[in-house]
Amino acid sequence: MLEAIVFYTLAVFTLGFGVLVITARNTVHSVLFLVANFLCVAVLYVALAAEFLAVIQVLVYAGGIVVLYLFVVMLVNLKAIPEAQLDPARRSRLGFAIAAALLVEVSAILVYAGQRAGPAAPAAVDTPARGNTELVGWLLYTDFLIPFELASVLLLVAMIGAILLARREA
Amino acid sequence: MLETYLVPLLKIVVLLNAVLVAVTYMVLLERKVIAWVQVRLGPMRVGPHGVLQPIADAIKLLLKEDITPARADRWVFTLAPIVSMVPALIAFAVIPFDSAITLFGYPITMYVADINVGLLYIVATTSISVYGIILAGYASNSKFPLLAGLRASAQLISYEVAITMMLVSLVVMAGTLSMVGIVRAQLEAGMWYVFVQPVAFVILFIGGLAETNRAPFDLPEAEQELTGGFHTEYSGMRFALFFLAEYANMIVVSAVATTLFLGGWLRPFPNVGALAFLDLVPGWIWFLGKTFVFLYVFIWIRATLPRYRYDQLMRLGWKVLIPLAIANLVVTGLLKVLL
Amino acid sequence: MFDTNELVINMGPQHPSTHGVLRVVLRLDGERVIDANVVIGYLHRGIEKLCEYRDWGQIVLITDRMDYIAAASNNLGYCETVEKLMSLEVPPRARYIRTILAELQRIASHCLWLGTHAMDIGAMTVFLYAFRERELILDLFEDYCGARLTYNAMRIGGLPLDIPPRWDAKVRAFCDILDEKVNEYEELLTHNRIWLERTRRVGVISGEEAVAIGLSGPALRGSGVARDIRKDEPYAAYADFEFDVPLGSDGDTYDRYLVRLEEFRQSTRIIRQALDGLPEGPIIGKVPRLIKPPAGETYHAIESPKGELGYFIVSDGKSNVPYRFRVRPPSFCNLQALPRLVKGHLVADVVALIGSIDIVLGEVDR
Amino acid sequence: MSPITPYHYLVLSAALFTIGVLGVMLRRNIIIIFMSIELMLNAVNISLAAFSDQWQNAIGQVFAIFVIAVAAAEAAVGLGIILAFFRNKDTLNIDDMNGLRW
Repeated sequence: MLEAIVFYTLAVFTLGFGVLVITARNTVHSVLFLVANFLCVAVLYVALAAEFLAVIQVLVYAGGIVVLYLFVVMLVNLKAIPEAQLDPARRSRLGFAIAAALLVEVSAILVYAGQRAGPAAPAAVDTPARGNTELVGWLLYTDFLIPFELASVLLLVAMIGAILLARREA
Repeated sequence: MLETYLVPLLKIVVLLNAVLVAVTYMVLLERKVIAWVQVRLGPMRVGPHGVLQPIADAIKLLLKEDITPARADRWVFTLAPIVSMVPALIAFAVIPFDSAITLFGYPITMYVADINVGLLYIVATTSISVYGIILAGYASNSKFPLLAGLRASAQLISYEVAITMMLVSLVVMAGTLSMVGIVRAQLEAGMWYVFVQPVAFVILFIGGLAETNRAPFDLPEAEQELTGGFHTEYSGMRFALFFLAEYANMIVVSAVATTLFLGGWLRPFPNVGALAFLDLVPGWIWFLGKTFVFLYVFIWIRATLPRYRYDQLMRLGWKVLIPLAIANLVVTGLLKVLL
Repeated sequence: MFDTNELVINMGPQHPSTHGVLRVVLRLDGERVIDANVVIGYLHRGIEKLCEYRDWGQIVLITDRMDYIAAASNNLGYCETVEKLMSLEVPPRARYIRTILAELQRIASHCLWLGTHAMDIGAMTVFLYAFRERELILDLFEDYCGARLTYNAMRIGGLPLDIPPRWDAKVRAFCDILDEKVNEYEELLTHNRIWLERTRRVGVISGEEAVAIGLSGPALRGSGVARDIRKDEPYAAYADFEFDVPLGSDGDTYDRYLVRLEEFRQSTRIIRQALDGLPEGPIIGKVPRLIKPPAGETYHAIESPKGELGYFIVSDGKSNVPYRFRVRPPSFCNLQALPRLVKGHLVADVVALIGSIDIVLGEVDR
Repeated sequence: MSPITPYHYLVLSAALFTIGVLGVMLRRNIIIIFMSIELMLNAVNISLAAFSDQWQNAIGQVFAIFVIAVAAAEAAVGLGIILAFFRNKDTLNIDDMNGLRW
């Protein structure tokens, strides 16, 4: 019962903030709604027993990435820039059509999947770890070590790339 | 029902009120201590030795006109002080003041929650608090606050990296992210981590000064350079919120440092049996005492040191503290594996 | 990263650290100053013109209002200029007391400078310490002439008042206190790493350039130019005393700071010598009832705490007011160096540099 | 009210993803488009976490962490490109982003 209340409230807020992100006139407001959306998603993770993910979501996403967005928005000061469109009507129609098609497709999959029995549960990972954080850490440093290292290389490359791009004169 | 909802709720109410009172009296303490350093008396008029000054200040700030600049972004302008206050308050949820005390025959834990990602939770909440400053700078629609907002965000992000790096080596030592667990680990180890991780302690202390925008890192609100910094355009209660948030953050940093490095509620030298009589003092008093020492040092430093410049601050953060934190982590890891 | 647009900010006229009503228009690239434009005149009272409508004795009072931090130095400069114009002989006792007053003013002015300079860089305790000592000087002046800020302490040809009894002992006691306190300031700042980082290599100006811009006083000596009017063209009783002229080597903010700190010590040295050798005698020379200098013009400069304070006065020999009255204020001339000094530095350095050249707006605007 | 199952989360995820798609399609401001992409990545993360909860297996969360890492890299480079673009063209309209070089 409580779980349902929490879920539906969060779902409403998540989607509401999501809609506000893409409809807000002022880009700074958009960024703020994005933060709110991310925080709601973080709470959803807690409800899904993924505390570590929730904290990382807040720490990295809300506290790091979005601050970067805010920085850029403030730097380019684009409060007054009008959003020109080549052919607004056509593009909107196309956008809504694609989005609707996507929604239908995904719901169809969901409905279809809901009718059949799910696949058998995969065997639980065999680890000595207790607790969510340790479990995730264990997986990252054993089964997923190579992807993990690749991700760190990716971040390094991204960092260098960002510095090069943002430098005044290359 | 009572156990799951009522008791935590009561704890939250008590804690929030205690924090707010502590924060207002922090302001008085700071004024008094700085006054003593500067051979003055400090507030003396309201109540004996000015003890009622915080109440007078609070009333004054509440009654003052609340001005929103004409071309400010109203929503964001209102939101910013709240955004900076809330993270400072919710961080207290995971701080253990004592293990458990017995009250009316009930054993009551002296913390609101002991979550297994406690330390990360605190880092996450502080990372959110940067929004308050950026948004205040942006929403005021004025140049000085904007500059201050940019400064503050850059500063907070840089020092957060150093602090988080440093925390990793501490977690390596303790083997847990839970705040209660870290104190327990210090009890098992038989000594406070400040003796095991002195470098990390220094990094946390310097980083804590920077994270809370305290002197010598108080650039975002450098009165002499940027007038009032990001809260130049704020007045009345909204200004008070920023002010309180700063002091609440100071208390958070001090409490976290106490928990991580000074053994939380443990007495000094918890492994020396000869000092067992110190256990007569309740743990939460030890905790509050250690936190107070930190706060005092914060104030002391503010009264003594000049202010860093923006580029020097950045250099210190990126070129000294972060490499030091990484080196500390490597050494800790090596020792942990080898020993 | 912040170069998407240049930012123009107005520092002042109401800003906590522009020392009055200075307005600096800064063109910023991020935090770096590309250009600075100093706008003055917010405190203009037309003092020079005003003086051309007051008779010679009344002008002393107006000069108080220029550099109100060191009012007695202004008095001294003016009185000596008129005395030069009239070829008046000032009795030695008056000259000695004038020297003591001028040096006390130098200490008071440097105290205020040190306090505000340190405050601008963020060390707020020094501010209160320095003001505590300045307070003692104000007390001494109150004992001497009853005023604490604008003293009207001199007269053409001498002094209006002799020193009160036991005043010299008080001044001696103050000198002892000050020597001790200067060490205290040094303890707080001179070897403080943050202070060094904030002041070293900030606002460097070479000796030649400083001369070319027209800097004077400690700001010039910080660049290593040995120019001190007290030594070069002794006035009052300076020729009788031994003192050193401290010099800097690098011409940065730190050197200017060291020079002024050393001047504290030299000032107490001069004051002690003056008290030791204080001659007996009258305190005012033979001054005609109606002061009416002969026709002619003269320029006379003294070393005020901030630099060369010069008066250029023309008398037509007929009326009892000056024909032309012109002041060369050290603050105004030193302020011209500010745009040159701040270029390329950060916003935070601007306040440090305004403090470092030690201006007082009453004198800049007059 | 029926108990909350992973399907509820999947529906939520799908809806959020659709909002993201709408944002990309409808808005012309490149920063908003970037943020819509972040919304979609989050939608994916919700379903990953839901699967992880369903199977009591942390691999889903590990994936989500990788997604966050990639999102961070994407944001850094993407925003760098946006800044460079803005500096040269003085606009953020994606329709003006039509040259391979400038």
